[in-house]
Amino acid sequence: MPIVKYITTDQLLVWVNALIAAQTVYGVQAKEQRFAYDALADAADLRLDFDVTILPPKKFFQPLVETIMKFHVDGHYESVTSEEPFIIFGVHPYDVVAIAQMDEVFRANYADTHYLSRRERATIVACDIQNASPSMFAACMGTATVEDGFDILLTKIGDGYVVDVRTAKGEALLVALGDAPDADAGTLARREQFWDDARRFLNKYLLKCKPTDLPALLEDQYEHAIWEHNAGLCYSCGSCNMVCPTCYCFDVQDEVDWTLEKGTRVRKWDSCMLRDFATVAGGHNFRRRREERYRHRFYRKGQYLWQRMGQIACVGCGRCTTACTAKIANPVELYNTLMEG
Amino acid sequence: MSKPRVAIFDFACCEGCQLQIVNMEEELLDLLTHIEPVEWREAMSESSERYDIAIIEGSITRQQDEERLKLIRSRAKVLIALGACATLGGVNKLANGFDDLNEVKKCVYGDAARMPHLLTGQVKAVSEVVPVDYSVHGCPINAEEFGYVIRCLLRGTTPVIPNFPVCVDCKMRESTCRFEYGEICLGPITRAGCGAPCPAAGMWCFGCRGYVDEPNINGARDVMERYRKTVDDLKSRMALFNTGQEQPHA
Amino acid sequence: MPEKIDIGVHHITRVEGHGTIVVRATAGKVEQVEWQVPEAPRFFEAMVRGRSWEEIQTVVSRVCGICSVTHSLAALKAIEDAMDIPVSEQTERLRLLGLNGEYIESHVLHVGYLVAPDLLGVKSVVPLVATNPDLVKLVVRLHRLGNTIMEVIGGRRTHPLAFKPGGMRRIPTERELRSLRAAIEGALPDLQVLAEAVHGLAGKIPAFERDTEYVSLVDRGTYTLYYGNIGSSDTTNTVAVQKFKSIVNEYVSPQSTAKWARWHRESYMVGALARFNLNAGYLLPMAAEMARYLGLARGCCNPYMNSVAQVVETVQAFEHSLQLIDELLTAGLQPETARVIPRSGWGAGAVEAPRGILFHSYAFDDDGTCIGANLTIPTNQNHANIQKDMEKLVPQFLSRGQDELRQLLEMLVRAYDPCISCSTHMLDVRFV
Amino acid sequence: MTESTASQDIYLPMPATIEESKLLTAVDRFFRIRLSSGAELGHMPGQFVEVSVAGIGEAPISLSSSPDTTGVFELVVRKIGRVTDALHALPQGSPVGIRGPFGTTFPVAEALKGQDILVITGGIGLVPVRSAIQYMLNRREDYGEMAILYGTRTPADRLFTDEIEDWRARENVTYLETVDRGDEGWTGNVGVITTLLPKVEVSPVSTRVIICGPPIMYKFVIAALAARGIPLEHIYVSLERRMKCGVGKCGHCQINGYYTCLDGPVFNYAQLSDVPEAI
Ligand SMILES: Cc1cc2nc3c(=O)[nH]c(=O)nc-3n(C[C@H](O)[C@H](O)[C@H](O)COP(=O)(O)OP(=O)(O)OC[C@H]3O[C@@H](n4cnc5c(N)ncnc54)[C@H](O)[C@@H]3O)c2cc1C
Ligand code: SF4
Ligand code: SF4
Ligand code: SF4
Repeated sequence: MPIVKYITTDQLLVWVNALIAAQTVYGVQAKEQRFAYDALADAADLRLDFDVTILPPKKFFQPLVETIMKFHVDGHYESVTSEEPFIIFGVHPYDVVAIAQMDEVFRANYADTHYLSRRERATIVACDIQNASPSMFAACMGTATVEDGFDILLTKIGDGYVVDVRTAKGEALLVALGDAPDADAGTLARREQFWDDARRFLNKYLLKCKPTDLPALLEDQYEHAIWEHNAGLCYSCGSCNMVCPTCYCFDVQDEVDWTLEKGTRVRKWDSCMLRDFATVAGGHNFRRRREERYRHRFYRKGQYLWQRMGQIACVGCGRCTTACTAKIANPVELYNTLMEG
Repeated sequence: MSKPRVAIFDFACCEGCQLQIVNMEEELLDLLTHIEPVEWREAMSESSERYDIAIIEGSITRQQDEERLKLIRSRAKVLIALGACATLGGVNKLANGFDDLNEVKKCVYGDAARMPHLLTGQVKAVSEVVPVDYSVHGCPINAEEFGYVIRCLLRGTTPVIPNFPVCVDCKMRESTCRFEYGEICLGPITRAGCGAPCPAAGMWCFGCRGYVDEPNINGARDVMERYRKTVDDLKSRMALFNTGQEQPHA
Repeated sequence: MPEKIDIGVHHITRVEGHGTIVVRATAGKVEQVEWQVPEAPRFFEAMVRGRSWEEIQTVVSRVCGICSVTHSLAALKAIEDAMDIPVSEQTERLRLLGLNGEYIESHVLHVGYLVAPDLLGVKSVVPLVATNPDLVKLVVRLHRLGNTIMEVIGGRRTHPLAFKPGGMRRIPTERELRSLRAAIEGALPDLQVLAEAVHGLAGKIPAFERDTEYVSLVDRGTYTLYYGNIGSSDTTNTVAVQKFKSIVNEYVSPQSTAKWARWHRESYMVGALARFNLNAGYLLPMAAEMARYLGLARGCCNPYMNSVAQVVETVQAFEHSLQLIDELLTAGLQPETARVIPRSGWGAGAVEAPRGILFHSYAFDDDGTCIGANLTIPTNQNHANIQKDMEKLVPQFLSRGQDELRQLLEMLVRAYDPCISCSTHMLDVRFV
Repeated sequence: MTESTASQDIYLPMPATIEESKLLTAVDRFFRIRLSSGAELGHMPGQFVEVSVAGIGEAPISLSSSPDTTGVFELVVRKIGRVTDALHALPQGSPVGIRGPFGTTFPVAEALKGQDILVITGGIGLVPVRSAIQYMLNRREDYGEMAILYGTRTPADRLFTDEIEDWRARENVTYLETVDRGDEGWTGNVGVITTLLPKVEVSPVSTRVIICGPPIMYKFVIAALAARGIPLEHIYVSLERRMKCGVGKCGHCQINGYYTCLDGPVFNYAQLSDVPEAI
């Protein structure tokens, strides 16, 4: 039986503080003029009215720099995985969709225990979008609302929140909430209305086709002039990849400590836009030209991953659009241009 | 295997990069278990002409310094350029922009400008005088990176120094982009590895680690226009640390 | 009495930058005593010309890695003076906190890494790692704390980033300040250990005195590093910072090649001992107690005691930092919103660097482009005084022989904590 | 997509020992490696392993020995970067880490069976195909005509010179080789590898081709084969890309929509003919 409660904002604060007292809670907080996930020390710092975070919640499952094993130069290796449970508070629907996609990537073929152990230990408290990010097109991508992939979903209705609990992990958090009434039919109807609006209006840019049309669209546009034109402005700075919730490329490096005998193997976020991403020893670069890298990113989002797993690897958060100083990363503008032929 | 003998030499600079070596704190003690420091004027009284690794801080400003550097190179098996002054010429290279160096000297030193020790030529990076084996970038250097480079050296392997822009580090730190504040930032064309402390502290990147390979200066021009800045603004920014680098192309 | 003394210390070690000592004596007769500074010139005053007011601090911070906070702040004060830019109390507290971080870092480095080997009879800190590991680790801990303060406030350990004319580019969060406070408090017991260590070595400090004029900032009722006018131990009158040139009277002496600074006498001393002699009455309680414990009293004119004054100031910096953090937290952190509109003007700023009073002055044109600059560095102001000390010291200790004399002279220079890389402005130096 | 339920860390290398290490050329070194567990690696020709040198890193290296060689497996490593330098410097008996085998195989047990085989290989490209050649020679009767074309830059770059003589001596194998530049002792063919092609007979129906060599080689060889009527689906190529994981996660080895580590390194060329980044 699904549990759907309604709580006041004050109750929310008390609840979150109770959770913080019990375990690690990451939540959305203001960072300069933007928002970022960070460990919550006080519920008052939680900003569920955020538009978008600088980095996606992916960083908790695939940390920016992650130790995956320890070694000794005598040839001994030992796997390092995280065992700590944690809660992420305030995940927007498009990021919920992205997380589900990452789950698939890291589970497929060879299961990645590092990602999956973090993922299994996480409780995701999703939160419907109160403010649209400056470049968002989630409604176009069908990610403005979400049906599953989270443990709890919060929706702000009136002065309080509907707390929709979907999993046993979610229920476990309710203990700290104490008594709260079930959401009444009127509130639930208002939530339906909110979702309806979100699905229609949560766009700052309008994609002129359905997301599922993208693979076919790209099929014919490999030589389009836009690739070279835009790439002429591209810094190959990788910002668009770094902020993307569905990018997961990584680099792996060994680092020895001062014993010079022991050390760690770490993986770090990498980016296919960077010049040397496909360069092999000896210097041959399989994607030497800027436009090759620039094009690769859009094809990977709109076609390649679709071919592999039937999902478009773009959830419409608009992060790349904002992050790109050259203003050439906006997927909507790019795909719309391709559509013009 | 006996410990490699290491000597640290300073030329024209603020000695802030040596300070970062001290700033390794406990790690400096670890480092000392693997090397034998034989000369480090700022920290010890001994000196030596026998060393395996020479670490050079500072830019080369005078003929006598060039000679000294060449001598050091001839004695060292490995030579490391430490910090922007050594790798690029650093802020010191601003002096090369002066039309008339004598005027400059007068402006600073008055009539004493003719003194022999003030006989300076063009400011040079270390690699403009002798071959450099490893560069530790930055103004100042990043102590962690220095430690990493030294450990690679002690292990006999080549360090992996990033060849991608500072924006990568900056995004990892979740700093708000300086361009969003209408400021020109050199991050997109500057080599990462510093951890982008500057944007994180609210300052634009001023390019102290030098350009990445193939920086897209044309792209930068277009961005300047968008933010109502001129290419001159950009050039002036780049001049601070990068006068020494050949004009990059797209 | 040794027949012949011939000391030529080319590039004295364990100091910042390059300096040379030359002493010659035959049969008890001193023929030459010279303190020379052959540093490669760097032209900062010319380098900032033509650069924007926004960039000055970034450039001049590079005068000296170890005083980078001080140089940044002196530049900011001068720019703010030139353009009449107001600064919030919060910004000033944060600046002072960063400055205290630099004091801890610099003083601990100087006393722990550079002076201590002399007192313990070794040539560097390296052998102490094996012989006195606890002492070395203590020094490392305190040193790191100074760095941490600078990192939290300035954005990194050297060449701070967060300071800007009129405010802060970034202010630390309350959480950061709280954990900084905890770290400083946690290190207080270390200060006690340090005090005992210094106390134990005090007997090794050479007994040498020379009546000296001391110069530092004075600001009634505080142990000031940042506010106030220029004061002297020779007078109760003070001079406004804008008139700094009138106290730094440079002159050429026939005995030496370095240009000297004088105010009321042939030379004066700046630095920790100068500040102590002028402002000791306003030390915070723990620092005052430390001075008593280490036997440092106002009126001390033994330059070797400068290192002891630095230890006292280290304690002061701890106390003052705690006080500043409490004030910041009590007031509550406010966003810094000040916007600066550049304009033409001339201004000067003074800040007490760990090694003495530092003056910067700049002139700007209408759009804030720098058209003139002057940096007057503490070490430059001390050169004449070092020379005068040597002149008194050499005859007094000549009988001790070449090696001991040489050691005493090196220790003397080191006691001043000279930062010769700072000396962008050195004049008339003969290269030997 | 298949789901794996293995709880094993896919990045954790298996301990192994270098049993033998010897130089084949100035830059190529042969390694015979044994897993410490005593288990068989269990690979098929064309697959690769990730070789770890603790403290330096990992590199993908092709398996060069046939699975018929049991207890150990063989690699050939060209000294060209951090990991490969370190491997060259390791003395015999040193530990290394092994992950794998990974990737697709030359279809020696399926599509190649009963067909005429033409192997075209250049430089270090011989390393992975040697595994296939050994496998097929051990089952010579399973295949039709068999020809091996091998090109290197100079005679000094030739790998496995003893084994080559064995192939040359065999009556049931046509072995031809060429060098870009000869030396005093060289009496053989000089010229690029395509100059050897006219010397072998091929059949659009029964010939199956295996190609592995430097990136530049593929285009010319495939064009020449196409000109002789070989259908694309009868060509198998082994490709190389930068790799960081070997298991389809790190993204480095992508060739348009393909992952070299999962969908390759051995591809049927028909898969790739309209994949712009392939060759
Ligand atoms: C499927 C496959 C099979 C291979 N088989 C062999 C072989 O049998 N013998 C052989 O000598 N070489 C082989 N290579 C190439 C070999 O992997 C590289 O030469 C090696 O990775 C270089 O690593 P390095 O650390 O020495 O060089 P560095 O330049 O220091 O490279 C650093 C890292 O970049 C990546 N990288 C660099 N070059 C390559 C490359 N060419 N391919 C993949 N990743 C690269 C690796 O992760 C490497 O660790 C193969 C490559 C692939 C993809
Ligand atoms: S598209 Fe924009 S964000 Fe992405 S690499 Fe190019 S310049 Fe950087
Ligand atoms: S602030 Fe600078 S370094 Fe950071 S993302 Fe923006 S342009 Fe790049
Ligand atoms: S952000 Fe730029 S200026 Fe700052 S340390 Fe890094 S490279 Fe240097």
